[in-house]
Formats: sequence, structure tokens, C-alpha cells
Amino acid sequence: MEKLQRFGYPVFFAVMAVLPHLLNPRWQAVAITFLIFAVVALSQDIVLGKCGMFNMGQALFFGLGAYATAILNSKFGWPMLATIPVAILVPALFGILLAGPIVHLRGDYLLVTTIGFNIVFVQVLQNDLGGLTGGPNGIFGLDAMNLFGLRLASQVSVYYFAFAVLLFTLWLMHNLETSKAGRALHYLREDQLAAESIGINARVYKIFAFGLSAGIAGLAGTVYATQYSAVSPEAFDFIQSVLFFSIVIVGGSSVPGVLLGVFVMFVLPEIFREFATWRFFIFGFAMILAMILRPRGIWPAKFGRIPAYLVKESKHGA
Amino acid sequence: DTLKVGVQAPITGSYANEGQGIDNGVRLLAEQINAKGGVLGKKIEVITCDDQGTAMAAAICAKDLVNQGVKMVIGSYTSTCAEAAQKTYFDAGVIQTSDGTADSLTEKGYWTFLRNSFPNSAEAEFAANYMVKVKKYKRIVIISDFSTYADGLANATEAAVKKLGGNVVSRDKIKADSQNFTPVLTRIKAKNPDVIFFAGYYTDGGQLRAQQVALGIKADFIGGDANDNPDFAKLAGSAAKGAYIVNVPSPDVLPYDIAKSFIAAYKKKYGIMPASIWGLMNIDGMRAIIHGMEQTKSFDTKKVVEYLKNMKEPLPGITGPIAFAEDGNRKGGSYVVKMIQADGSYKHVYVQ
Amino acid sequence: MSKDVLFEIEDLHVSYGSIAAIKGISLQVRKGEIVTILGANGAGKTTTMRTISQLIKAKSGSIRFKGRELTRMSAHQVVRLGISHSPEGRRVFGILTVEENLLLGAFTRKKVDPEILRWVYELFPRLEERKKQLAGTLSGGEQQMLAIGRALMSNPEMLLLDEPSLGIAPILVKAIFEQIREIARKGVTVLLVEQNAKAALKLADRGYVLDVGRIALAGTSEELLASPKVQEAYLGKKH
Amino acid sequence: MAPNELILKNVTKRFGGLVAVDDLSMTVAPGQIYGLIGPNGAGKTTVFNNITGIYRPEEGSIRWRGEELVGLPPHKIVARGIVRTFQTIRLFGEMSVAENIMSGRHIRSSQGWWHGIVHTPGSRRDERENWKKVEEQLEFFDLGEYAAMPAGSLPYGIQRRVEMARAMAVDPTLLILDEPAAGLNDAETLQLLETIFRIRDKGVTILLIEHDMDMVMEATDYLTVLNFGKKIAEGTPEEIQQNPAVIEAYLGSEDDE
Amino acid sequence: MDIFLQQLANGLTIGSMFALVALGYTMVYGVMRLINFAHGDLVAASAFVGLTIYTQVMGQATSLAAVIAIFLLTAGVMACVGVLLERLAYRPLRTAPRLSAVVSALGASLVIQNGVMLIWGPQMRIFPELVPQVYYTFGGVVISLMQVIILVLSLVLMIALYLFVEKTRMGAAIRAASIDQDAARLMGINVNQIIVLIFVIGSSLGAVGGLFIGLYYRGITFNMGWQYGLYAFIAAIIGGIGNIPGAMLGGMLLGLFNAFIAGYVSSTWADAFTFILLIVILIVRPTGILGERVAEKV
Ligand SMILES: Nc1ncnc2c1ncn2[C@@H]1O[C@H](COP(=O)(O)OP(=O)(O)OP(=O)(O)O)[C@@H](O)[C@H]1O
Ligand SMILES: Nc1ncnc2c1ncn2[C@@H]1O[C@H](COP(=O)(O)OP(=O)(O)OP(=O)(O)O)[C@@H](O)[C@H]1O
Ligand SMILES: [Mg+2]
Ligand SMILES: [Mg+2]
Repeated sequence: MEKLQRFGYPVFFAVMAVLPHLLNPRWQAVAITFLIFAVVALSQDIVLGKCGMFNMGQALFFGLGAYATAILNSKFGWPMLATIPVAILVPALFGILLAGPIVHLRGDYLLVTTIGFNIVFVQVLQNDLGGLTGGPNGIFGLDAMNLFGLRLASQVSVYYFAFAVLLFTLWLMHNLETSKAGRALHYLREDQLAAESIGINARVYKIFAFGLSAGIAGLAGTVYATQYSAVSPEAFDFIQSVLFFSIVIVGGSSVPGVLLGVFVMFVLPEIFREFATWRFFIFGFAMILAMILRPRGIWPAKFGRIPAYLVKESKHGA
Repeated sequence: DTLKVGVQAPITGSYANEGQGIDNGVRLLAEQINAKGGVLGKKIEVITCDDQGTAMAAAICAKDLVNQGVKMVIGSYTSTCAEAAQKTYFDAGVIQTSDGTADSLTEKGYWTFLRNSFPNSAEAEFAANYMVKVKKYKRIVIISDFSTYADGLANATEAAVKKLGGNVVSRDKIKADSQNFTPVLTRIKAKNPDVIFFAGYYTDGGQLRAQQVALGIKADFIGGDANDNPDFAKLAGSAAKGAYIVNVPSPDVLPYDIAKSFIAAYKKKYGIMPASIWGLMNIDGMRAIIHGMEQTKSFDTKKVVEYLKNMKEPLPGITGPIAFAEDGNRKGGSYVVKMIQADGSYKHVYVQ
Repeated sequence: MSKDVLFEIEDLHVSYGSIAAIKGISLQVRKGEIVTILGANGAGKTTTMRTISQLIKAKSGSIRFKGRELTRMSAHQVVRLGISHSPEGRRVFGILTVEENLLLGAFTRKKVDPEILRWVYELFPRLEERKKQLAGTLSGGEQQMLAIGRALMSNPEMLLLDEPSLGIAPILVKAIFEQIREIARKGVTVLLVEQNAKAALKLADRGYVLDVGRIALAGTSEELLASPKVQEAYLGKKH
Repeated sequence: MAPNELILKNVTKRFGGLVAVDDLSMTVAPGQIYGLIGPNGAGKTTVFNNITGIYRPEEGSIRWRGEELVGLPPHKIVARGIVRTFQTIRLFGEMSVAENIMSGRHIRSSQGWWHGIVHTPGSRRDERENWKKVEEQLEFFDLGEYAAMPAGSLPYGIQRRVEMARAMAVDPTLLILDEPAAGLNDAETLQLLETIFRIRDKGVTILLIEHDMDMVMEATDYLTVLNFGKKIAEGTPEEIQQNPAVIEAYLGSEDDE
Repeated sequence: MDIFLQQLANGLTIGSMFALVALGYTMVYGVMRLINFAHGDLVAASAFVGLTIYTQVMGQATSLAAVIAIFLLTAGVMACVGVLLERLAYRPLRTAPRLSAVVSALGASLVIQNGVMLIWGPQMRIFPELVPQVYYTFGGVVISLMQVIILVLSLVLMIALYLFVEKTRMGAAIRAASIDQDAARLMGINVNQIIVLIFVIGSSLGAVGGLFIGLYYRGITFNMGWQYGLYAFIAAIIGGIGNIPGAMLGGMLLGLFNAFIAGYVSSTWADAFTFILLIVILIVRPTGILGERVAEKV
């Protein structure tokens, strides 16, 4: 897998870079959604995969970002690009505030609170809180991106915007992996008591994970709002969170795993759209089968990201 | 070389039977037209996309259909899905005709959108008038679910009732498909209402009515148009009797000849009645657009829409005469109030 | 020897995935004997015990108890044959009380024999004191007593003990070893895994020394105690 | 600065009706290897849990270098140089040995949480330096060959060593070991003993629970004996070995030796 | 006051349905640490199975005996489905990481839900009025015969289950298996058999719940289970998961919250308030109201 990874990445990036020119508009739309979901799923992975907190409410943060962009653009006339910082900060802030009181909960108890937050969020949207969210309709007809006076309305330009966001996210993930903070999350997942006994402030790092994850998901929300020129509550409901959750588990908590997870859980069903009523029946079987065949995910997280010079003296081999 | 007609409808999901009804109808009409030589010499080719009743799938469908080169799109059933797809069709100059009744559908100025049903506001005014002026209810309760359509209809009705000086004692919401409505109804019971107006779908409406009667709430029950489905009476069971439903006339009582022949053909081909009047509304929308193409002798959608909005005489339709106003709304529209009989059949008690 | 052999392992191979942990061991235990298995960390002692109990499946080889082949049985059937296992790491039911744990030990009996319960409480009076405490909050040593006591509750013919002295105070180690002798005297055959080689050999009749999955030495306790190899590897401490 | 001195005064910890630690006072002098022994359930591990902040004693004070520890959360106690190992090993099982040891560097690293998002030259340097420290520990504990292996799959004895290495990576001033020799055979115990002496030689104070009396006699400078949460004796190993109360409660008579 | 009592009755009725479904969750969770997301869909499926048994097998008979037979047959069929589900979707994942089994459960949920749709169609199906529409009025409070049946039968089933788990040998085996499966095997407990038993019990209780839904609300749809599953799961967690009285309490509380919030506070905000309340409960009692028994020692 190591080798695959070394050659895999450049090939992947190269393919992704030319992809929109090979696809018709429908598949361009699918590809863009793939990129958006990949970013959300990677953000979900920070909390779920890396830190081991069962979060089933990631669509909340995704939606917060999308709505932040939509509201600022439609009600206050901000250009789409200018909304990005807000679409990152608002979810991040909410991530921190919501995580504060709940990160001490274990496993399934945390799961339920995150589901609860997600449900509350959707109801707030539907009830058109403060006249801002557009009720059950959501908000339609947002502007296109504007970059240096260039109106980026075409699908291809939205694609590259989404791609840039994915690259940015991957860079963040890499930084996280090779830092004290990122490792702290891993330690917390493996054994919280041991981690605390070695000096890790569990609370702070768990909240950090939520905040970071929410910020990234919020950024993906902006891309979503750009792509559909619209946001509506059901795009961010609990079922959507379940999808992100499953993506990380099916894929395995690694970057290639998450990308593959999005492919399997989102793109494949699109390909098999012709099966119409049979689609989800078969898809359900596929999910079960995927887990049975690869219980740790298609491409499981691999540990041992340690400097090469430490590995050299392995005498006996594994 | 064919004329491509898109169908965007919920083939799966909660509204699957409505969506499949639209699809069936469009395919039947296309067959009939093709048998007569097609449109301006081109045969119709139908392309269906399943929007599952969700906005996101609808957005993807829109891009897909546009890409496949459709000239017109029939559907979708829900306002939410029609709305999510609107801008894409507008950008591509594809005519969209939907039975979605949310007022917002025609408020954005997309010339590509033609509503083949009547907007919520029309029904709301009719219903309000019936409740306040005709039945002289003093204490009115309005309930909806959270959907675009239902919430919109309920809000419009509330506004219309208030405009007529009526008294809305409670405005509530239920969660669609949640089945348990007794808590809300119990609260309403305390308000001692004369009538409960429910602006939601029949699946909830039937149960709402049953639970209303079970709780001993004496008020009348008036359901909005989406309650017009035989299952309403089945769900409400013995409680169905005496409930009112507001709608345009039902398919089986449609007095028009075209209606009779089309429904007969439909029954012959599919072995069932059309799911509801909504599918037929969409068929009328499609007929109008094709009529426009034939009259203008052109596939230029802009010209066709121009023509349709300026017709001198409305086109006779399955669901009544059809013509469009400048904003894309269907002109005219007549509503009736039906009361459910003990055997589940309807009796028209008030006609506009 | 084969006449009164109660239990026999023949050419057993066990592996975890691709890693072979047991590479062909054979051993025999006669009725009423105490036999000990010694070996360094990771030698495969626990693996052997777990394979006997069928918690792990052998790759090949046979394990016979009173002539019955165990490798084709599942774990609960092995217990019903009269083999009881006090596992490494104790594995007491943490959120059940001490007494509930003991009663579960007698699950294979239709009825709990009050005699046996009384006997276990006699062996380990501390358990009686704490019978209403949740087992998970017992100290390590107390849990070890509970694990042994629980294994005795089914009135087994053969008892498998995996490091019963781990984490136990010296006085109690002596007591536990004394009780093991007591148990053996009652006719229960004991297979004992121990780090504490000297004490184990003093208790046992015979012993096997395991080295990375193979039997390196076998013999009576006296022979092993006297063997320079054992002296060096396991009894190599000062004194 | 106050010396590396640990002083427990009248510490009491209860669980419901059970008094697990009962009015315990003891003083660990700088540079000592201090032993805590006693029968099973005497409260030894509970004492450790109180020192390291996992439990909070109902009464009494625990001072390290003159500073009160009671009430501090575990991570703050580690920050004061106090690290422990566990009676049942608690490693990060799926992670490599090197990463396990790196976890010990957590509080010594100068990186903030924001360096998890953006790296700076400073954070990169810090990262390199800490890996160097890990390398030192790998050498010190002779774990080099296992560096990249997942800790959970290693034999017990090696895992014990990894746990010590992780603790030592913190650069502790007080190292707390809960039954480090449990499950080791005699040869391995000897090796462990040697390691402990080498750690002591680095100036680390060591507090130790152990049931292997041979090892306790060899290793410790001073002992406290608990029974039912109470101190029943203290003194040098030689004194303790002769103490009749200890023999009765803990050691047992030597008659069968 | 009438209104209050009426809401209480409403809440208890729906609450006991949640509780029945929650028990299935809790039992499976207890032994397998698995959030069986397919459980809600089993509940929905049982309503359809029950309806088919009524029309096809019982020939639309409406006698009391026929109704009882429907309950028993449906419970039997669903028990088999539950066991099959365990075999196919969960057993292969016994030793896999916990969340893998959760995703497998989500997949199973899709399979069952869409399987129901493929067999019975996407439309709502409607139950006949099998239980006479009899109402009892006490002051201003109206309670239907069906509500009484639901309440009484649920309570009886719950208490029976509780006694079974706490007082019998089999129950002790279930509890042991729920703590440490390997150790349970060493006690001579056939863990596979226990798991099958768990699924039989859980699915049968779910079947009763599904039939209640059909008989009480009468309209059943292929996708209705998801909602009941979610609520029941939440009820189980709130009560302290793995804990049988906890699941009952959680279910009842959820039903009552629902009724009182929708009834007294706001119907538009009912979900939001309910969940905020639940979250607050968990923040205050991190392992549910009755708590999970934990005894972790270091
Ligand atoms: N679950 C497992 N997966 C992979 N390898 C394992 C597993 N359990 C044990 N091993 C390996 O099998 C070998 C034998 O282990 P075993 O536990 O039987 O040793 P042991 O003699 O009981 O040692 P100890 O004295 O430490 O208890 C070791 O190399 C160990 O690392
Ligand atoms: N969390 C807890 N809840 C209740 N009782 C506890 C808890 N932790 C420990 N105890 C009890 O406190 C007493 C002391 O336990 P502790 O673990 O400190 O013993 P110990 O001296 O370390 O014994 P060992 O040598 O067997 O490890 C024991 O009786 C134990 O059952
Ligand atoms: Mg072992
Ligand atoms: Mg201890």
C-alpha cells in the first residue's frame, strides 16, 4: 500500500485536474459533489476516525457553512468569495460551543447528542429562525463565484474551486498528522486514561478536533452553496450525517480510504441510478458486504508515521 | 432526430406513486402524439429522471436533463423539487411545467417556468372565503407540516382568513409521517375550535382526522388539496365521514371530453386510475407547450412561452381550460369543496 | 503411561494470522496430576491454554480429553466435559457482583451446589466478605481469587490455571498454591501456567518448558529444578 | 526550588463505605526508590491514583516539591514531572512503539494546538527534536528493532518496557511504577531491575508497587506497608522483612522455603 | 387538568411503543455492543407482515383469536428475520471494530426498508380497524380501547422480560455474555445461542411494536421504521443503554416529552425542545438516567 500511495497520489491529482474536460455536465455535477463530500468526510474523519468520538451530526456544520454563505449572499449582498471566512468561523465557533458540554460523554452517548444537535438544527432552519433561513424552502438563486471580476458560473470553474478546497483540506490533514495536536487525537482515541496520564488535556484537544472539523465542513458548505446556487434544510439533515459517518467507516480512516469511501457511498449509487427502485436495496447489501470483506474499511488507517531513520535497525523483521 | 421531453419526478421515495403517475401520463401522451406523426414532424422521446422528492437529487436531475438536450421538462410533483431545479432550466432556456403550488415558484421571474396547477394563494383565498364567509366559523385552527407546499398554503390561508376578518385561534405544525398527532390535537381541543384546516398531505391528513375524532374534538375538518386521495378516507376509517376537502374537481368527475378519453386510455394502458389530478395537470402543461410549438411552428422555447402567455383563447384541457398569465401562473382555476360520505365517496357541497 | 492418560495434546499448531505461535507441541497429563507449563514471555503458554478451551482454533493437531477430541468442539462444550479455565487477565464479569460471578461459574450445573460454594468461600474468605461488591472494583488479587473460585464452581475434572499468582501478594501466593494442592488432592487434575517457576515446580508433579512455541524440555519437577538450563533461564536470580 | 520530595499527609480515600486508603502519611525523599507493598486490595493502586489525579482523596494533602497536587487534573500533574505506569498495561495498542514513546513528549513539546493546522519553522524544529528524544529512549530501553511495530501485538515483557520508555520520555522527576515485574520471569525481572537502577541514576525519584519480594528487597531503599488502607509498617527492606506484623499480613512465614 | 391527563395518556401510549422498540435495541446492544440500526425497519416490516398475514393467512378474520394469531405469527416470522439478519450481517463482524458492525446495520436497514418497498410497494398501506373503536371517557379525558391494550400489553411484556433477564439462569447467561463473551464461553455458555435468543426476543418485541403501530395509526409505510428506530435508540441511550428498565423509562420519557412539549410549548418547535431536553439530561447524567453499570478500575 505504501508504494501505491507514493504513485497513487500524483496519478490521482493528475486525473482529477483534467477530469472535468472528460465528463458531460451531469457527471461534472457528480464530480463536484464528490469533491464536496470528500472534504466533509475528511473533516468528519478528524473527529470520528482520528479522535474516535462518535459524531453523527456532521451535516450540521456542513449546513452552517452553506447557510452562512447563502444568507450573507442573498440577504446582505456579500460576494460569494467574501463569505468564506464567515462560513469557516461560524461553524468552527459552533463546533467549539456545542462540543464544550458534551465531549466528556462516551461513545454512544455522544452519538445521540450529536444526532440531537443535527435534528434541532434542521428544525431551526425549517422554522425560518429570524426570517433568515427561508424556512422549508431554503434559499435559492445565489450568485456565482466572482474572482477578480471574473464570473465563475460554469460547472468547470466550480469544479476547480471545489478541487482547490479539497487540496487545501488535504494539506491541513497532512499538517495535522505530523504534529503534536494530531497525535494527541490518536492517543485519545486509543486510550483516554493513558493519554491523560501522559499529560494530554483531553477536553481541550477534543474540542479542538470538533472546532477544526466544523470549520472544514463549513468551508465545504460554501462550495455546496455555490454549486447548487441553493441551500435547503433536507440537504443537511440527519440522514446526510449518517452518510458522512458511513463514508469514513466504509473507507477506513485514511485519506485514500475516505476518498474511496465517498466514491463507493456516493458515486457508485449515482452510476447505478438506472436500477431505480432496486438501487438502495442492492446498495444496502453492498454496504454489508463491504464491511464483511474489509472490516477495518477499504483502506484502513495505517499507523507508524514515524521518521524513516527510526525504522532502519529492524533486525528480525515483523 | 427527436423532440426530447424530460420528466423530473419522484419515481422512488415517499411520493413514488405520484411520480410514477406523472411518468406514466407523459409516456401515454407521447405515444398518442407520436401515433399522429409527432410534433412538427419530430417524434417525442421521453427521458425520465428520478428526483426522489429531495432537492439535491432534483438539482442533479436538472443538470442531467439539460445536458441530454430536452426542450421541456414535466414535473416535479413537489414544489421543493421544482424550485431546486428552476434555475438550471432557466439558465438553459428549457421550459419547465410543474404542478407545484408554492407561490414562490413564480415569484422569481424565470420565464421558463409555467405552472400547470393553481398557486397556493388561489386555494387559500377560496378556502378562507369558504370558512369565514360561507360557513361562518368563529374559531379556526390551521395546521401544516414543514414542507414548502404545506407551510406555504397554511400561511397563505392564515393571511387570507385574517384579511376577511376571521379568527385563527391556533396555527400549528406537525412533522410529516410522524403518525402521532394527539399531543397537538389535545392542545387544540382546549381551544375549542369550530374547524381544523389541514394544509398537508393525505397520509397525515387521514390520521389527523382519525385522531381528531378519537379525541372527541367536535370541530369540522377541512383538508387542503393534497388530501384529495382515496387513501385519506381509508386511513381515517370510520372517522372519514363528514370531513371536507378543498380541491379542483377530481379526475373521475372531470366533465371534459378530452379528460374522459385520456383517462380511459390511461386505465387501459396501466390498469389503474391516474394517481391523482396532479399527474393530469402536468399532462395539460405538456399539451399546452406542444400546442405552443405547433402554433408558432418553432422549437424556440422563448417564442413558445411568449405565445402561451398571450393566447386569446385558452386551450381546452383535461383539467379544464388552460392558459398562462405573464408571471407563468395558470389562469383561472375553479375550486370545489367535497364532503366524504360514509362509503368513502365524495359529494360536492360547494362550488366556486 | 498411556493407560491413565486423561488429557493429551498431539502435534498442536496454532497461529495468529500469519504468525505461528505454537509450532507443534505434544504433552500428556494423567489423572490427578499437577502439570506446569513454564516459559518466557510470549512463549505461547496462554495460547496453548486458550486453544485447549477452544477460544482459539488450532491450525492442526489434536487435543484429547478422556478420549474425546476437543478441537472440533466449541468452547462451551469443552466446559461441559469438565474442563474449567481460569484465564490470563482474570476476565471476571466486572459489572456483576462477586457472588453472581461465582454462580455463573456453575452455569453448566443445572443447580448450584451449595457445598461447592461453601468450599470456594472457605478457600477464599475474602470473596465471602465482598460477595455483594461489583467484581470490577475488586483489587487485582481479589479478582484473581474470584477467577479461580469461579472456575472451581463447575466442579471440574481438569482445571486450567493461567498465571494464578500474577499480581498476588506473597502470602496469598502461598495460600493459593496450597489451595491448588488441596484441589488436586480432591482428584482434580491441574494444568498450571506460571512465571514463578520455582514455586510452580515445587507444587507440580511434572513440567514442560516452552520456548517460542516448541517444547524445549520436559520432565518431573525434580529433574527440571535440577536442570542447569532451567536454572539459568528461569531461576537465574541471585540467592 | 524545593527538592524532589513527595509528601503525603493524612490521605484518605473512600469508595462508598469502603475506606480504601485510610489516613496515610508518608514521605518519599529525593532520589529514593521507594516501595509500597501490602496485601491485595490494601489500597496501593488507589494511593497511586490519588497522586496522579485519577481519584481525588476526600481528606489529606499530597505535596510534590512543596506544591499541593490534590485537586489538579491528571494532565497538570504530569506537567509537574510525575508519570506512572499501570498495573494492567495501557499502551496505545494500534500505534507503533515509536509513536507510543512520542506520546510521552507531549507536554515537553513547544507546539500549540494551532500547529496542528499550520506548521511553522519553530514547530518543525520542535517536531524533529522530540523524535530525537524518542530515539534516545528507544536506545535506552533497547527497543530499536520494534520502533515501527504496533505496540499491541508485542509480547508482554516488551510492552512493559515500552510503557516505561513512554513514561521516561516525559523526562519525569517522579516515576510511579505499578507492579512492573508482574508477569516477568526471573531473568526478565533482573533485566528490569537493572533498568530501574539506571533510571534512578538519572536523578529520578521512583515510587514502586511490587509483589515480587525478591525484587523489592533488591531494588528499594525504603518501604511502606499497607493493609486495609492503613500503614502497618515502614522502614528499610531489611527491617520490613523482620517485622512480625508484615510477616503476618503479607509475607507469610518462611517455613516451607 | 383534563388536558394534562389527556396528554399524559397520549404520552404513555406512544412512550410504551417506543419502549417496546427500545428494548430490542437495548438487548442487542447489551450483548453485542451493536447499535442495530436495522431494528426500526424490522418494526416497520412486521406491520406489513402482520397485514399480509391478516389478509392472506387469516382470511381477513377479525375475531379475537385471529388477532392473537396475527400477533403470534408475526412475532414468529420476525424472529426468523431477526436471526437471519444476525447471521448474514452481524455474525461475520463479531470480531471487527464496533463501528463496522454499525455500518453493516445501516446497510441492513436499507435492505429491509427497500425490500419492504419492493414487496409491498411504495404507497401507504392501510390496516383494517381490527380493534373495535371503543372509547372510554373519564371527565374530559378520552382513552381508546387500543390505547389501553397497548399500555397493558407493553407493560406486561416489559416486566416479563425484566424478570427473565434478572431472575433466570438464561438471563444470567445473557448478562454474562453482554460483559465478556470469551469469559462467558469459559463458563460453558453457548454465546451463539444467546445471541440468537437475543435477536429472537428483540425482533419479536419489535414485531409487537410494529403491529401496535399498524393497529393504532392504521397507515403504514415502508420507510416509517426509521423514525421509530431512531426514537427508540435515543430512548435506550437516555435510559442508560444495555439497561432494561432504562429502556422502558427512556421510551416512556420520550413519549411524555413529546406529548407535553407539543401540547404545551409549541408544535413547531417540538423536536428541537425534545432533543435539547434530552441533551441536557445526558450532560447532567453522562451514562443515562439509570446509568450504565460501569466498573472500570485502573
Ligand atoms: N491476539 C494476538 N494476535 C497476534 N499475536 C498474538 C496474539 N496473542 C498472542 N500473540 C503472540 O503469540 C505469541 C504467544 O503468546 P502467548 O500469549 O501465548 O504467550 P505467553 O507464553 O502466555 O506469554 P506471557 O508470559 O507474556 O503471558 C506471542 O509472540 C504473542 O505476541
Ligand atoms: N473504583 C472503585 N470503586 C469501589 N471500590 C474500589 C474502587 N477502586 C478500588 N476499590 C477497592 O479499594 C480497595 C483497594 O484497591 P487497590 O486497587 O488500591 O488495591 P491494591 O493495593 O492495588 O491491590 P492489588 O495488589 O491487588 O493490586 C480494594 O478493596 C478495591 O476493591
Ligand atoms: Mg500468558
Ligand atoms: Mg493494585
